[in-house]
Amino acid sequence: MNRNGYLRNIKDTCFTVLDGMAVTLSYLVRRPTTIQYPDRMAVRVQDTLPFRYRGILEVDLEICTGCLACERACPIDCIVIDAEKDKQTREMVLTRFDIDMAKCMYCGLCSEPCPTGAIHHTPEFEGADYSLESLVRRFVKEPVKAYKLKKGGEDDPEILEFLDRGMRYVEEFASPEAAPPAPKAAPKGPAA
Amino acid sequence: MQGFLDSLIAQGYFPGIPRNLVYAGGMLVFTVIVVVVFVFLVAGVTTFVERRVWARMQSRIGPNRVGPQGMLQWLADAIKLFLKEDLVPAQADARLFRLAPYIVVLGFLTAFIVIPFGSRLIIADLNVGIVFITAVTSLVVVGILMAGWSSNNKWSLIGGIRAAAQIVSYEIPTGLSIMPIVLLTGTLSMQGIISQQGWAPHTWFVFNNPFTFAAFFIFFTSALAEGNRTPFDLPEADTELVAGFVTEYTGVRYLMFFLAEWGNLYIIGAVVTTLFLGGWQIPPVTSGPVLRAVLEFLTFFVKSYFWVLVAMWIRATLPRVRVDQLMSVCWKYLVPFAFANILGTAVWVVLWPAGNVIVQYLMVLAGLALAWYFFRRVAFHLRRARVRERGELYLSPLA
Amino acid sequence: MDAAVIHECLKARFEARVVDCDLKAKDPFIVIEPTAIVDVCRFLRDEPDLRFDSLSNQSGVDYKAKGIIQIVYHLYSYPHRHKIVLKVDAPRDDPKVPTVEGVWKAANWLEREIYDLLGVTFEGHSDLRRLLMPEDWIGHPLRKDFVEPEEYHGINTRRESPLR
Amino acid sequence: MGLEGFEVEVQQVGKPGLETEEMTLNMGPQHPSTHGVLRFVIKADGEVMREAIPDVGYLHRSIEKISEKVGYHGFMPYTDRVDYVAAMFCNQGWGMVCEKLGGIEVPKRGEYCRVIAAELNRISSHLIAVGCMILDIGAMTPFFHAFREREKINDLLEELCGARLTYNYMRIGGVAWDLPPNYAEKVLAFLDQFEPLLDEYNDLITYNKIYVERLANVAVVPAEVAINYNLVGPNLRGSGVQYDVRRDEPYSVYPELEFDIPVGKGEVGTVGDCFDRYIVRMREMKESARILRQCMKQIPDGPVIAKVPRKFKPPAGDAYVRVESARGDMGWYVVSDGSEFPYRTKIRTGSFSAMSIIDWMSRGLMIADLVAVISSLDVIAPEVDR
Repeated sequence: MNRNGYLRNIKDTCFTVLDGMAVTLSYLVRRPTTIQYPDRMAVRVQDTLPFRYRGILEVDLEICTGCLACERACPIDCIVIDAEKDKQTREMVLTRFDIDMAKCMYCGLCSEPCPTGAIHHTPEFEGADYSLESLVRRFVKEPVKAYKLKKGGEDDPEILEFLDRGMRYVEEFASPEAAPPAPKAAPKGPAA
Repeated sequence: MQGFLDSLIAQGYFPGIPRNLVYAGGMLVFTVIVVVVFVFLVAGVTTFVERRVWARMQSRIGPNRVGPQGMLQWLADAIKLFLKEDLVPAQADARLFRLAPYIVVLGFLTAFIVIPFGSRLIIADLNVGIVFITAVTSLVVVGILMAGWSSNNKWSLIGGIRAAAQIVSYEIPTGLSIMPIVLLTGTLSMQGIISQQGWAPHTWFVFNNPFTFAAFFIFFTSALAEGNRTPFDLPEADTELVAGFVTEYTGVRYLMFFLAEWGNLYIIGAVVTTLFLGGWQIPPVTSGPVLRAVLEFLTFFVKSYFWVLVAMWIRATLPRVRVDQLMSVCWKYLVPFAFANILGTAVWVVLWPAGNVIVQYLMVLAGLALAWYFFRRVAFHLRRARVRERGELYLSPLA
Repeated sequence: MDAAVIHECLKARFEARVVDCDLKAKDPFIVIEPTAIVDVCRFLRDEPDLRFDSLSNQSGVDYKAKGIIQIVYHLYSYPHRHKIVLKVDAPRDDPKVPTVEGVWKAANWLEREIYDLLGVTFEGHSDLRRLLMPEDWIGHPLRKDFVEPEEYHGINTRRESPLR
Repeated sequence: MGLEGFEVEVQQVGKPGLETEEMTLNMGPQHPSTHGVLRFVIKADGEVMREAIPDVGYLHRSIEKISEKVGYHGFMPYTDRVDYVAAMFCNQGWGMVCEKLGGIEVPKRGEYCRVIAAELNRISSHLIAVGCMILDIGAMTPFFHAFREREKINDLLEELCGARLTYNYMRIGGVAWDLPPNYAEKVLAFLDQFEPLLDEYNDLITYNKIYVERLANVAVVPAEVAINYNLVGPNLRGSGVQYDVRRDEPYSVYPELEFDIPVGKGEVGTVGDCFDRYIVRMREMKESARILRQCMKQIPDGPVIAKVPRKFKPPAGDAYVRVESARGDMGWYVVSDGSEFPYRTKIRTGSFSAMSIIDWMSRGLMIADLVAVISSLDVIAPEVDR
């Protein structure tokens, strides 16, 4: 190493170290970024999350049509739905709607094909529990009638509330409706 | 200390007890007070302060839950470590493994014997004071090497060997940087060194002449290396050696290593203050002995704790050097300059035995200029990040 | 240089050892005889007009119905910015293909992975060990007839689903 | 251009008569600076390594095998897990390879959404890369500063696609969600705040003498070796090869965007050393910011996803696409047999080749350098193991 290199090393060390320390010192008068989760917050984190946030799954059985689209879409089969036709009234009855939240990977593929937005992600994310069994969410307590989309629109205000929220959720997903006509080479698979 | 005991004996407090025994007993009591109340408190609080200072520099908040503002966090940590299981690895050399932390703690506690907290607050003003400190702090390396070897873990071993090489090497620039001060004062006693400086900055030895100014930086740098602090924290380099020589330690023994590390930090600050920054010297504001002692103690404490903060600040900023660079910094840069400082100071003492006041004022100005440049940079960084416009200015140290 | 020209080059040089090609596929490929693959690769790498200096990808596909395991080489040339795909068919019951590690170092790990997951032996490979699976694993998971063992060192590989 | 002449000489241990022993060190699987879970078997002579053999597979989740079972749509969330630090690129790679197989054209706005998401993700991934690299070298503060900025990007991506890490944003034929309202302003506000910070990082650490000394001339990879080992992305560019899939094998809307490709110039040492790989990442963040600004200006209106049947059955055949991920050229090879499940998927990732070169690079370096090498290559273990 020549003499200049030797002296330059000393000079560089002094100045770069000083400059680095100036940056760190300047942080003493800046506001810390971190927040005091969970107890010392002005607003709950859940309330600040965006609408699209994919938290723990929730099912509004009031508007579930029992179409099984979510069960089919789930890549890890963590949704199990049992729906059977009532022989007398000829209506679909849901006897079971279970979601294994331990297995769920929060991908959102189930809520995408849902026609009414019955299955949707909530902003709730604090799901820790002591056993795997308790992470299974069983929505059907006793068999319920599946919802049927009415031709002239929903009139029951109680269900309308759910449906409004559900449809807003569904509309959030991009749809190819306005898309240009599908290109010629598109595969001809049977659409579900 | 001795005078105080003499007066007690004169008042007849210790009838029939030999004078030397009274001295020894008094010394012991005082030492215990110093150690328990002061050292543990300082080392403990330092861990808390370090975490908070670090946190703010990293735009975090830091510990703020235990006690007001989290001030008792260090106590909670210590209690937790006391309650933890004291593990000795099966393959370890158990005796050495158990002994090592005591030697480390011994090394740093002994150093407190000669730390001058005030004009009369010193356990023993040894006439070889400063050499005594360099000698006993070297005990730490024995303990670290022991810990590294006895853990029977390769990471620990590498850490221990690194520590040995590092501390032994950096003893040399440290020792050499003390020499200019010894040349100026002609004494090794800590109180002797302080008494030759005044309360005004231009009388401090750091501003005495350009050589002591340089010696100050060399001393601080190599003292950091001796204390295994960033950027020289190779022995416990957590991203390379997991935790170096403390990898296998748990509980109380782990605590002891870190007690020593943070205690050492304070010793570095105290020695720097003694040698270069006028020690406990205060302006003649009062003649009351008690008030004076308190002021002296506070002055000394603030000065020395400032350097503890600087060490934290450095640790928050700098990356770690590599082991070969560590050696080349020591032998190629620090040692030659330390020698040059001795020669320069020797010439200086011959030319101006009583010191050159003009140069002293100039050196103070140089120091101020450095600080001014530095704060300009701080302001620049704040401006560039548009801290004020973004409303991110936050001056309170509280969380 | 497009795939047809590259095919011409290879055909002229290696004649019958270039078995087949499909230049109209999405990624035009040339099928090479297994024994010729190293020569072909070295030729492709060193020929100044071709200069395929990088092995972008190498993978194996198990065609169980056809009884072959196909090794697919995706080559790319940084100087000429062109690409070609080579394919080599090896019999499924005893797949052996010469290694191209000597041509591109990148093949070292790619071939180890194929050996690990598909059980293709690369002859002349310097360090043919399992890469991803444990060294004592039995079977090659990406083969179509691979059945996951019930347990591994006493660890059950199944998890009882609480939904069933 | 084989590798003749690039062999690294490692000195023999010990002198005759003085018995020394080579030390075998096991670095990992639990070690603070093995990014993810991986293990190195280090043969060392004191501080100097003679070789460091990577042992991977601890994070093997058989993602390629899973793809053969879950179908084309269902595999998209799994691609998030290939490289969880930069999941957008895996999403994009899978989307692109399926579109190539099925001959689907993505609407323009969809492509822009993809680029916006991907470039945001590139910045956040590079922030982790440089932050962890600095942390491994021993400075802690820049790491937190990098993560602070990354959190802001996570917030932006969360608003875009509802997740912070495993985005599952893209679909075959486009993206799942259009940009939320006022997204452009938010992104631009972030960029305005972020770009000066890059200079601050430079002042804080990049040109710090200790940091430079730790990285300059360490683990030099010449361009020939880099290409032969198939190093890609910032690692390849660090070796001075000006190559970027986005420009040289254009895909998506990158031809419409203007950006530079930073390469290592050896400004403090040799071309291809650790510092070059680091500085390339720092500069790429600036370029990504530039791309984002253009995207926000140019993004057209229209749909963001093409019509793709729910049971997607591409015609039989195979396709290979390359995506410039944060860790470089990521290759997706998919074989279709005409059914609704992929017949075979192969993901060739940037970290895979980066990991395979570590053995070559590490010879003769010090143990402390290995840490710098791993982090300068930005190796993400799950991407190696898949």
